Amino acid sequence: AGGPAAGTATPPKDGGAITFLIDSLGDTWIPNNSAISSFQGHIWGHLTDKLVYVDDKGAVSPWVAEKWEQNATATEFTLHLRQGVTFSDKTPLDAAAVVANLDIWSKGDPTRGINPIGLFPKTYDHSQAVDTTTVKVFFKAPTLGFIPTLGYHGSILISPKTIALPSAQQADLSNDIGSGPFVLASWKEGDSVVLKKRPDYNWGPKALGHEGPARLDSITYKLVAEPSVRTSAVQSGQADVAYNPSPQELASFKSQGFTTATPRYLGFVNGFAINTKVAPFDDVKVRQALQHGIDRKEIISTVYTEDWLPAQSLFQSNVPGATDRSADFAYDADKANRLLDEAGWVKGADGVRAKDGKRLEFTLYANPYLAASKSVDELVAQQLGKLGFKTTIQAFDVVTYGERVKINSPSVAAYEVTRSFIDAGTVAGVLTDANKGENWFGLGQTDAKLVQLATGVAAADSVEKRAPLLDELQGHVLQQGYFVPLTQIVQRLYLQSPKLQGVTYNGIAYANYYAAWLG
Amino acid sequence: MAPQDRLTGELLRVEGLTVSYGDHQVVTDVGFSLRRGESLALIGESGSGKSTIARSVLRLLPRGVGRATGTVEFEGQEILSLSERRFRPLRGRRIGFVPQDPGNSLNPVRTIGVQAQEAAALIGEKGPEVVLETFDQVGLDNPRRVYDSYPHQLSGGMLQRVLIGLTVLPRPALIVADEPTSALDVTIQKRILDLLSQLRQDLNISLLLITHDLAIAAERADSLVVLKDGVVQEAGSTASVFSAPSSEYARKLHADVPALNPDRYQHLRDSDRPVGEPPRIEVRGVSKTFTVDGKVLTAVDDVSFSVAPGTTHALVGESGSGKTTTIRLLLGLEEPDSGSITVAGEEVTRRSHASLRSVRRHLQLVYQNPFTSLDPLWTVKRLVGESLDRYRVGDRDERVREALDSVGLSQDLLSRRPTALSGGQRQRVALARALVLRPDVIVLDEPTSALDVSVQAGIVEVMLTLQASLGLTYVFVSHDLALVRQLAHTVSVMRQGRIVESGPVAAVLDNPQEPYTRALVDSIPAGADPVAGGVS
Amino acid sequence: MSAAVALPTVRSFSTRSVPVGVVISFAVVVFVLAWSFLPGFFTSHDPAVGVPADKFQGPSSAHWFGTDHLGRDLFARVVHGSSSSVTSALIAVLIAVVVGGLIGLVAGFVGGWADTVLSRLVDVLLAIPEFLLAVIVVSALGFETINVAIATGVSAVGVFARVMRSEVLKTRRAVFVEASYLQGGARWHILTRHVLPNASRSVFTLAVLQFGFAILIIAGLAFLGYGDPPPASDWGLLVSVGKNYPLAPWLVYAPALVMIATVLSVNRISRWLRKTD
Amino acid sequence: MKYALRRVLQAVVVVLLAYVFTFVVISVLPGDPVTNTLRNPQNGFSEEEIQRIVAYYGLDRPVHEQLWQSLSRFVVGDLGVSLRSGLPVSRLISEVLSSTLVLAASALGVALVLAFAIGFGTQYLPKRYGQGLLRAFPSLFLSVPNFVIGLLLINVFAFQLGLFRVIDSEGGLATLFAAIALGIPVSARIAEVLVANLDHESAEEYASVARSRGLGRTGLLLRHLLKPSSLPVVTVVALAVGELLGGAVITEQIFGRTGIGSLVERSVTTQDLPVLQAVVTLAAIVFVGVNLIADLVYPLLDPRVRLGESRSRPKVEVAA
Ligand SMILES: Nc1ncnc2c1ncn2[C@@H]1O[C@H](COP(=O)(O)OP(=O)(O)OP(=O)(O)O)[C@@H](O)[C@H]1O
Ligand SMILES: Nc1ncnc2c1ncn2[C@@H]1O[C@H](COP(=O)(O)OP(=O)(O)OP(=O)(O)O)[C@@H](O)[C@H]1O
Ligand SMILES: [Mg+2]
Ligand SMILES: [Mg+2]
Ligand code: NI
Repeated sequence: AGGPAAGTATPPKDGGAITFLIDSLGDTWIPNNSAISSFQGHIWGHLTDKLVYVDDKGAVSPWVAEKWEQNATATEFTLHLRQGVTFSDKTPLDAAAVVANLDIWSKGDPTRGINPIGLFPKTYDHSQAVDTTTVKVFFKAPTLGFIPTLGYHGSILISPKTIALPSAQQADLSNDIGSGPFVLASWKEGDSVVLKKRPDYNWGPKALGHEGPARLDSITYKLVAEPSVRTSAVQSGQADVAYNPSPQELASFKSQGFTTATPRYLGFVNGFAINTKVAPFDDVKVRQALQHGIDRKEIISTVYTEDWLPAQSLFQSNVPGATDRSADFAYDADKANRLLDEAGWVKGADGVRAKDGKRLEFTLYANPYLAASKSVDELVAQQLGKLGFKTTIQAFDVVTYGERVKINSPSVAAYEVTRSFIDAGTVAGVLTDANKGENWFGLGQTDAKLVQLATGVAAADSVEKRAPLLDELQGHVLQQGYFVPLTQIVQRLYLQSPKLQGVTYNGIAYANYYAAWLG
Repeated sequence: MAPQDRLTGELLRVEGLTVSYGDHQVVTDVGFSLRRGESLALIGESGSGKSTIARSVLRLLPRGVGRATGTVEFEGQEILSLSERRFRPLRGRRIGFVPQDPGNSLNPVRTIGVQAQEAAALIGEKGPEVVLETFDQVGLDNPRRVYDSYPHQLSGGMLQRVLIGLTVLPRPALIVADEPTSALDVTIQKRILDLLSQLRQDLNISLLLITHDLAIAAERADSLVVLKDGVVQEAGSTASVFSAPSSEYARKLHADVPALNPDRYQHLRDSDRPVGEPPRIEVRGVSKTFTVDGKVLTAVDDVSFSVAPGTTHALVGESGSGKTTTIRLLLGLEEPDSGSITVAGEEVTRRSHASLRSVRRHLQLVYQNPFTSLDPLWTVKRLVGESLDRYRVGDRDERVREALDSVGLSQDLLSRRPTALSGGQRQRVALARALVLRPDVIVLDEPTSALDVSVQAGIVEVMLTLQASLGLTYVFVSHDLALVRQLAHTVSVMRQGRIVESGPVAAVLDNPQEPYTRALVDSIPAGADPVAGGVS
Repeated sequence: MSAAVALPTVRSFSTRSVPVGVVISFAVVVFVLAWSFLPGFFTSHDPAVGVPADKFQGPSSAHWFGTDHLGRDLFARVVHGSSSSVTSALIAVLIAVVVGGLIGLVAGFVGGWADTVLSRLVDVLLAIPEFLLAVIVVSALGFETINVAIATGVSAVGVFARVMRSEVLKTRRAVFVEASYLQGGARWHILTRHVLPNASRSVFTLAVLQFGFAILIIAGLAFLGYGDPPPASDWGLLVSVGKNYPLAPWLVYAPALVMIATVLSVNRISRWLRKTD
Repeated sequence: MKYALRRVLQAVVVVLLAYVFTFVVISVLPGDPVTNTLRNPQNGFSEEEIQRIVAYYGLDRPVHEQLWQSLSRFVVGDLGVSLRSGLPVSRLISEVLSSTLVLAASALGVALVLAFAIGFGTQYLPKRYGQGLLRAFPSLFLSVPNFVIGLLLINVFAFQLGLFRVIDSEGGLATLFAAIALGIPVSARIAEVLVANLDHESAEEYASVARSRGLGRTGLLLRHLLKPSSLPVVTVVALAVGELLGGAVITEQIFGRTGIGSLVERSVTTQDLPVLQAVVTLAAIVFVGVNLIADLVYPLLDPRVRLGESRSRPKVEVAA
């Protein structure tokens, strides 16, 4: 089940240590460069605080920033910080520290090899400390997404002292000072990170329903690359949490009494962004046939479990502003066949459709960032095969994938999207190539309606004004077959000992053990 | 054991001994007996089962493979059926063993002393004194040095002395000696055999001597057992077996031993040959040095000789005396440092391979070891025909068949590979290969030393017949003087790279001038001299 | 008297009986080869298409090796995967034999300057642990089964070059080679007719052995995730995917057993070849 | 001594060449962890930003310049900075090296114990029954993929029997079982050579002669056969070092250990060139060093062999 883990059988109590088995400890610990890592986010989440908290429904609530205001055009924001927050080296987390963080997030420092935070709004201009607890932030254009972005996994508050260090020293986790409920006890590159609780911590987000220091004494993140070894270790009581077990085995673990968690992040669903410039997808009917030819229920029952939800739109259904558009792409094999017939693709002797001597085929590039991607693609290939749509699967490691599989490249007809965001406004920057947009569908600015909707979403200065535009945008993208949703994505899976309780999951599906306890 | 046995009676009695390796029976129903203080020789060609019998007596057959049945009685006690635990005390203490190849018979990575202590321990001795004393007794000059050495630091003769010393040290009643000298140089052979005889007499030890050499057996044993294919052909006192061999096999064996029949091939050797022609081969003042590990070694030192057409010139000398190097120079396989060599009037030194080709047609070599000189993957037909192809000589098949005929090989062998041939057959193939180009000169480097006497006799006969019919000139390398006497016309005796004496065979061997030559001649086993003559 | 050198005994040339183990090994290899040439003959299931509802069924008479996470018949996948497994092992061996053999041949036969240069290259190849070398090479080429095979081949080049070189040197010094030279044989003749065939014998035995090891190394690389994308079903890939489902252990053990049986058989045959040489 | 010097020089050349070789091989593919991280679609960096960062790491310069720079740094002992983690490579390696060395040494220990047990067994057990089985072990060991052994061991001993905890991956028993997984194939190689040598040595004439001096089976084995049979094991062990380091990649992954192997694993998937180069070179140094030592020490063990002789240690045919 998504959200807070089930079972509060025993009352909360203090003390205890847990072990979290993880498949990787990411690459570098330079905070800016690593905050994006799906693995290191677990550790940052306990070592550091953020300005705001975003829960798994996308609701934004205060954390280090007690409250905030924005001007009418959403270009100026004022953050009011909580008093008395300190980094673990006892230096204060004040307005100056926040300004230092905002600056490094937005610009990085190329001369030291420190990257900016990729998703930090590019419209950022500057910020200033008004007094010790007030920060003013200025943008060049309306930036509705700013506040939610502060709860994103990249936006971790780090001591200005750390920020000033050369990158080689920042890469040493023991130099990276945060203000979180846990501090580093020890770490060994590529092996483990041990955290211990910070006794004077007292500024956790209200939304977590716990105050004061963490309940657990320590958390050990231990790298175990083999998935089966991770799950077996939890099963035999040698560890408390196994990250990323294989989804198909969750049901069986659950029936053995283990807790499983499959929180969804906020973002796009797992699906294909179709390049409309590439044959056969230059024909809207073929794109629609693809949408209707995929049996999402079978994917869920075969590759996943019932904890997964079929996609309802191109956004996960917990994203504020997402609407239910499932009718636009519902599974209907007959309809898919009909569409392909209409488009002139005729089944040949080998069961593959062809038109003008060209076979109806394309290649799927399994997304290496999603473990189940290969299995899903295999199943999709099977399903499409029945329609006479030949699908080849290509799988690359992360490096090669990054090299060869680029969105909107002519060789990639369907790009498999796995992307989280905190604010639905992100969508405006990916659909067309306006304002250096990512141009997912290869349309450039040829689809006037799309351009108009995207610009509207980007320029909106309030969530209320934006909502109807977003709804229309989702409808348009799906009806045109630009995006083929598969399932709502669960990128982070947890298998957990039943003794561990009170775990919370934020909007980007990271498990947080600040409020957790061992029963 | 009955007390009188101790002094006079039978020490060892073998009856109905049958041995097989796996399901391959190699010794069948062998019986003989050996009395206290006497010596008995087991003779027979390679593979006839001699070592197998020796090992059965010592119960040293390879574990799990070899199986012996029958009776072996030692000092009145049946030992084949004895448990290993009960038999072990007899080994070394009562029955000693002198192996064939001293080079392989001591643990190469432990010192002689450590191994000698094992023998001393059999009689309860701990310190090195007994061992040193024994080493002295077997004629080792510097016992202490020997004691501290590793086997590879000693020569074969010294090692064999060590082994004999270790065997006699616990004063056994019986020594089994398996070809104790065949891996040694001729001059050393005689000394080792003398040592054994001496010790045997001094210590009243019986000897079961194993040899393939009839001459040695005749000289050293009281009685003989002749074996063939694991079956006893003939047995009896040495004198009777020699004077009146009753089996066909023993008669043939006797006839084939060069030392016992020096004039066997005289008629072939001394057949007509041209006189007054210039020498076919002339070697003048040739020297060759090698540099090994920075040390300069003179392998051939100012060697000169010449060979008349149609004759055989023998090069003799102990191992390392430079025989092989000399003929390699002759063939142009090595470049001499100085001197010159002509073959049929053509200079062979300081010439390239290409320009030597024409000389080579008339100059062929037969190697010592037929097991390494034939490409194991080639058939006989290809092997013999190779040079015909290289020199593009026509009617290949015809000439190959002819060559095989002339060495007495059947045409059936044409499609066989060397691995499917016996040693004798292989050497004949090598000879055929040398003959197929119809050369004038054939150089033979100990062509029979790897072969049994009877096989050797066959090859020698072929060689001489060919020489008589084709007028071939041979250069023949050997360390076996008896063989040289049988087939060579002239001889050069080499020692440490120099020729110490040369001339016609009869002159040199019957009347040696140099002490070294005399030592070589003396070491030819005389056989059971008084009766030997009567047999040939 | 002759200095009776210890001689190899002339073996009677009767047809030596082939040990039972070798017969079984040949049978296994023949079976695997049959699988790879005629997979359809051994199984009627489609290796790529399964019945999703039948996923994770244990071995039974319907599915000898059980079914996988998409309900595909594992036996069918093993059978259909053998072609690619065998082919990639063959490619690996071929590369090692051809490249390594050539290097060794040139180094050993030409000698001198060429030998020095090539020997250093071989030293480098040998100095880098084989599996590490394979990992590095495959990471440079990209993670595909064909590249895995190439990497495996490259990693064994050093061994083959060294064996070839020493065999060539040994053969070149053999008495029968000198004999051929005396028969008027030119360099090229000696190289192609005497040295190469004789030196190749141990290279061949080694190649057979290497075939088995190549299967293991390729599987090891597949285990680390460096192989073809689905629905490929090389044995190594099957194990590597199967290991993620500890609740369905047959997904690992069935293909692993096939692999073990094959490698064991190949090793046995190689050992036998070496003995009968 | 001149010989020793020449061998050492040769070894140094080989190590330097191994460094260059790795560089060339890895540089074949244009790809590096920096661009790779940047191109993660979650990041949303623009092309200019990427170019700027790539330039910071000098990844945009020609390959030969990069090689020259890294080689000249390497010669003075500077291994550079990991592109992936931003940490000095020397630190990364020194942190994990001891773990791998402990694992490899234990694996070697396990391998030796197993191999000698098999070797002795073949000399004692009756030919017909136990021996056949025992002699089949090396073949079997060599045919089982080492990850299968690893998975099996961890399943049975960690999870079924609970003998060790995977999270305590450096603990005694955990190390022992990892060592078993890694050592089994190596033990097969050693056992093969040992058994062959024991067979060969016991068929040697000197063994018969020693027995004729009244030695029993144990006396023969311990006093005579053991030493000459074990000498070639030195060669095999020296060669096995490569296998131990290579095999560590998989063993460490399965047993969740840190070490050179897992470092390679991580660096390969991200193309972390400086780390890979350092690790491969280190492996080459270890391998070449061990073999150098074996070459130089062998003459002290075997009285027949003299230093610098062309036939120094017996070459054992390495079967892959
Ligand atoms: N360990 C063994 N296993 C199988 N066959 C063997 C073994 N040892 C010897 N033989 C065979 O037994 C036969 C007799 O061998 P043996 O060594 O007794 O002969 P020999 O008369 O001593 O010969 P040589 O003069 O060559 O020493 C030969 O055919 C030989 O091949
Ligand atoms: N290629 C070589 N390099 C170095 N030394 C050599 C070489 N060939 C021969 N010698 C040495 O030259 C000397 C003479 O050797 P040669 O082979 O001519 O003796 P031989 O009389 O044929 O002995 P044998 O009876 O043992 O065959 C020996 O000391 C030998 O070690
Ligand atoms: Mg014998
Ligand atoms: Mg010689
Ligand atoms: Ni002789």
